[in-house]
Amino acid sequence: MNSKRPVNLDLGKFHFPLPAIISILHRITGIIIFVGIAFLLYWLDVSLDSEEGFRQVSELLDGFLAWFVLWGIMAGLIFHLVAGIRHLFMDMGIGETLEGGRLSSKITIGVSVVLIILAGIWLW
Amino acid sequence: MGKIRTISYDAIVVGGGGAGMRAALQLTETGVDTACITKVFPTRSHTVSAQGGITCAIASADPNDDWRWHMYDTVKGSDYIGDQEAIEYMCSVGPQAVFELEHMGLPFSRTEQGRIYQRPFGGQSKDYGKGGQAARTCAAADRTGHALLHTLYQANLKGGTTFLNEWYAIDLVKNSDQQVVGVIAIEIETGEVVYIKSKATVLATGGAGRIYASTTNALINTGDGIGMALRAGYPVQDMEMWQFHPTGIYGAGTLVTEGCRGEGGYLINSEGERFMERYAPNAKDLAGRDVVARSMVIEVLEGRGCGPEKDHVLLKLDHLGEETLNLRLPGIVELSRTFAHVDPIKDPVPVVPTCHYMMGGIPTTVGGQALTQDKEGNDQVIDGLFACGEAACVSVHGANRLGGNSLLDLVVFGRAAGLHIEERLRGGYESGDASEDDINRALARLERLESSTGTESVAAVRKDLQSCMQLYFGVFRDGDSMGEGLKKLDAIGERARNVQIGDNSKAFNTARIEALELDNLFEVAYATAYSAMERRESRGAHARNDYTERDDENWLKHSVYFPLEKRLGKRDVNFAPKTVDTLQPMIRTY
Amino acid sequence: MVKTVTNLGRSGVYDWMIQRVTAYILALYTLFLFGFMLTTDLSYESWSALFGQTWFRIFSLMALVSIGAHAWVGLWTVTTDYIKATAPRFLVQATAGTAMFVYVVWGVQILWGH
Amino acid sequence: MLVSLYRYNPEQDNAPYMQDIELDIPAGKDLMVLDVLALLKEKDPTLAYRRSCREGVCGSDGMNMNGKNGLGCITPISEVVKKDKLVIRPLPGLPVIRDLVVDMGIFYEQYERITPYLVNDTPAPEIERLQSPEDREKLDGLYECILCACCSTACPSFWWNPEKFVGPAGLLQAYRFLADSRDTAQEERLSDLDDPFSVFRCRGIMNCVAVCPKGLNPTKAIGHIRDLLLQRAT
Repeated sequence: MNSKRPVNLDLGKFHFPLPAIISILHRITGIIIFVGIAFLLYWLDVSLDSEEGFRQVSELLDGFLAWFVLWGIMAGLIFHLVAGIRHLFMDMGIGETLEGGRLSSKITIGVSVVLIILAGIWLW
Repeated sequence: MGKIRTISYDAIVVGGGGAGMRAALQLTETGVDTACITKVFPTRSHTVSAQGGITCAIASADPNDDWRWHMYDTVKGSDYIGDQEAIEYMCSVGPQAVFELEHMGLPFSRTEQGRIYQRPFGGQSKDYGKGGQAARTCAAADRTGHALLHTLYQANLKGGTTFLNEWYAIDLVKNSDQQVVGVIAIEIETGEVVYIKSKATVLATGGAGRIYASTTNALINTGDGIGMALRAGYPVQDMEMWQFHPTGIYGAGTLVTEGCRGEGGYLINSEGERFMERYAPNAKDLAGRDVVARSMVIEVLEGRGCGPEKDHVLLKLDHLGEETLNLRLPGIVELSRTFAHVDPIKDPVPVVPTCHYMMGGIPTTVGGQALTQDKEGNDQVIDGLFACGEAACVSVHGANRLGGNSLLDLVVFGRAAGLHIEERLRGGYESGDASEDDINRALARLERLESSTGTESVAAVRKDLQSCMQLYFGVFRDGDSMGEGLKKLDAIGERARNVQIGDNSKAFNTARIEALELDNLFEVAYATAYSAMERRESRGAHARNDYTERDDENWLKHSVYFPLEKRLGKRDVNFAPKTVDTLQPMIRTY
Repeated sequence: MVKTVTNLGRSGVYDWMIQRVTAYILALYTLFLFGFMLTTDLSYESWSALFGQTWFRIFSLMALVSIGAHAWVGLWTVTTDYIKATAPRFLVQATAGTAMFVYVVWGVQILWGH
Repeated sequence: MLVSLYRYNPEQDNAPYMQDIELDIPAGKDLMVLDVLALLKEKDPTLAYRRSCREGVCGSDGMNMNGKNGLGCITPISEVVKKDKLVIRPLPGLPVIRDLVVDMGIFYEQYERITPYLVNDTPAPEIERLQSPEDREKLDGLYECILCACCSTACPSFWWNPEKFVGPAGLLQAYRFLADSRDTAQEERLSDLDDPFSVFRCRGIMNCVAVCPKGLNPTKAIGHIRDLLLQRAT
């Protein structure tokens, strides 16, 4: 007799509804932002140091890599913010039905995508 | 099989449905060391499927309601072979038992006054049949059984009952003093076989609707307690009396509560006619279940059935309105959509009479004490053995049970069995020990099965058994065809003794359990067939084409089937209630 | 009742409240900054003027402390969900905690140091 | 139709595996998944699964069908089968005893933890305790739970913290008693739940709502519990 029982937790085999995907993205973006804070603080430090520093940061952001890092952090921030607002609505009892939850998930994705694209254009 | 482990309790209850858990609760609360042995987790028991309610004169819908009226209805419904002392007990103690359930937390529906909501059910009257339709069935929407079963489980958790969940009792252990001293059971998860020793063994294993091909019963309703009693040589009573519920969903067999008709639904045939007006001018769709089921079959036989096969009738509910349906019958709306592909808010539901309830069972006293007969035909108690609920035949349902009386039966007599056993144990009742031989005798069946070299498959034999019962022992019965059916059953029995499990592993071996259940199904089916053949009259649910009349001269009796001699005896019906006058048999019309 | 020592508050409600209150602060701060950057012609002058005002320094510090609390509750939840062995979980939590401390001190230095 | 079944027998297998079986479905019939399992068991009696009422009220046959939890007995194959393939796995996150049979112990323990019975220390009246239809209505959507575990085993928070997070089913029942006008133990019930795990692990992803075969909404119930906890704390 095999005493160690297996557990069916093969995550790839399960169907995850949209609200679940929102939730995991909320987590991931949260971690991205937490790491990103280091960059933001560094850039803030330099930009406030002097006019020269401010120019350095501005020029730096013209480069693709820094642009990409900043855009990534911004994207995470935007998504985390929008999904967070969805959470706050749910706390008030809005969107706690199955349909409501699905609808608000779609809205969250839609609004985030639009804002993230706009942020990318703006940063460029 | 060698020596097996022994576990001891003062009392064991076999079965974790409504009756079993009510008995266990009573015992545990009074300090008796009790274990409830249940083959499925308790809330998965068939009580969970009960829908309409629990009938009881709590005087909510009608402040003048009287338990004696309920008693009158029940005696009449039983076609006069219900024991009047037991019915008196049930109807008079009922309100207390129902209030106890409410105090435990059962979420009954409510009236504007805050009292328990009661709805009309079939066969209910006021003032001994003279005051018109009564509304006496206490309901939790149409999920009363679910609410009741969960409440009882919760109460047992509170009380601290020991549950042996997913343990399957195989057979009774009987010692040389003819005392029942426990059961042999198998822990399904591990496959370990254990002797569970007890001073009092309560069989609360429910019904056996699975002997029929079309039934409202759960897949687990295989008559395990009846099988155990029969194999131990004990008789069973009124086994020919099987209730066919008028409204099982056509094709699927799932139950549609009588509460639908109580709330104002009615049956129509292919011509759109409300045909029950012809068969029961007064009660119409709320006549006794046997009457309604027979009327439906006659409609179909006379060519007024619905659908392409003209083999069912329709239950009309849409006129009740969406709001009432969603408030009072939400479960029915759900079930109809799932199993009939019909939305009852818009369309009528296709229904057929479907095997629903076993009125017969192990004969017992009001206190659940199991009975047999001595050579002179006198009642004799079986030491250590008790029964309650559908497995028992107290008998409060006689030849036909009224809707809503089964839930009342199981709480009242589950409780009564608990009270009675506790009293006996407190009085110092001790039973003897079982010898190794006694235990081995109870193990014999399992050993035979394990070493079987047979070739029959359990599923195939079971299917043939169910078809045979459906065909020859259904709503209408006939001597010749039952004779044929009995012969077929003999052959099926031969095959049942020759099955191959196809799986000898230990852990959660459901094939083994199903093979053991098949034996019980066969025992019940055979007792049913034999008793049906021998009762030469029509009464209640037992309707014969060759003996169409009720025969009070010869058959105002319980039938008692003795398995060892294969003989049908008779037992007197109790006509001696303690506080009211005897209700004399009358012609039964609705 | 489940007892833990590494969560921020004494209870679930407390943690939950902290996360919500900080969420509002951070949302406001973020929206304000975005708004500022979109409506103002961004230059060193305007930028350092903004960060030169005391109220904005306080607002920024509040945001920074909020990040610490908000992230602690969030990261604590994530680590207790996914890291089941005590030692690595504690290590990650300690690292995150240190980072938060560094962020706050560094932030104070940035805000008042220029 | 191809049926892909999760198989595991602790006496023979070191690890679970998927067994593919080609099965002819009788034409014109939309079988339930449980019927499919019964057909398979007729051919292979070693297949283990739980079942009882076969009408969606007992909660025995919760399983994962093509990635989604549900009751086999009320799930028509037309609803779940994709590309003529039916994948049946045990409920996620619970230890597998055999094939589709999982050990529900921890699920039941969470249920027992929330004091799953009415508490009322005032002397019981002669008749029932009165309750208005409005108060009774508050129990609708709560008491109907059948303990099938579809919700809790679809919940990642329950997967990661089954010993600490009560899970959607347990919390739905916790609220069932908190909402009962006849219950007098609200304070004790709330203080038993006021820790970072029991209630607050719910992230509102509503997997539970998406799979509940009875159409219940544990997320909403959890929201109500949280509101009660907040009221109590502020």
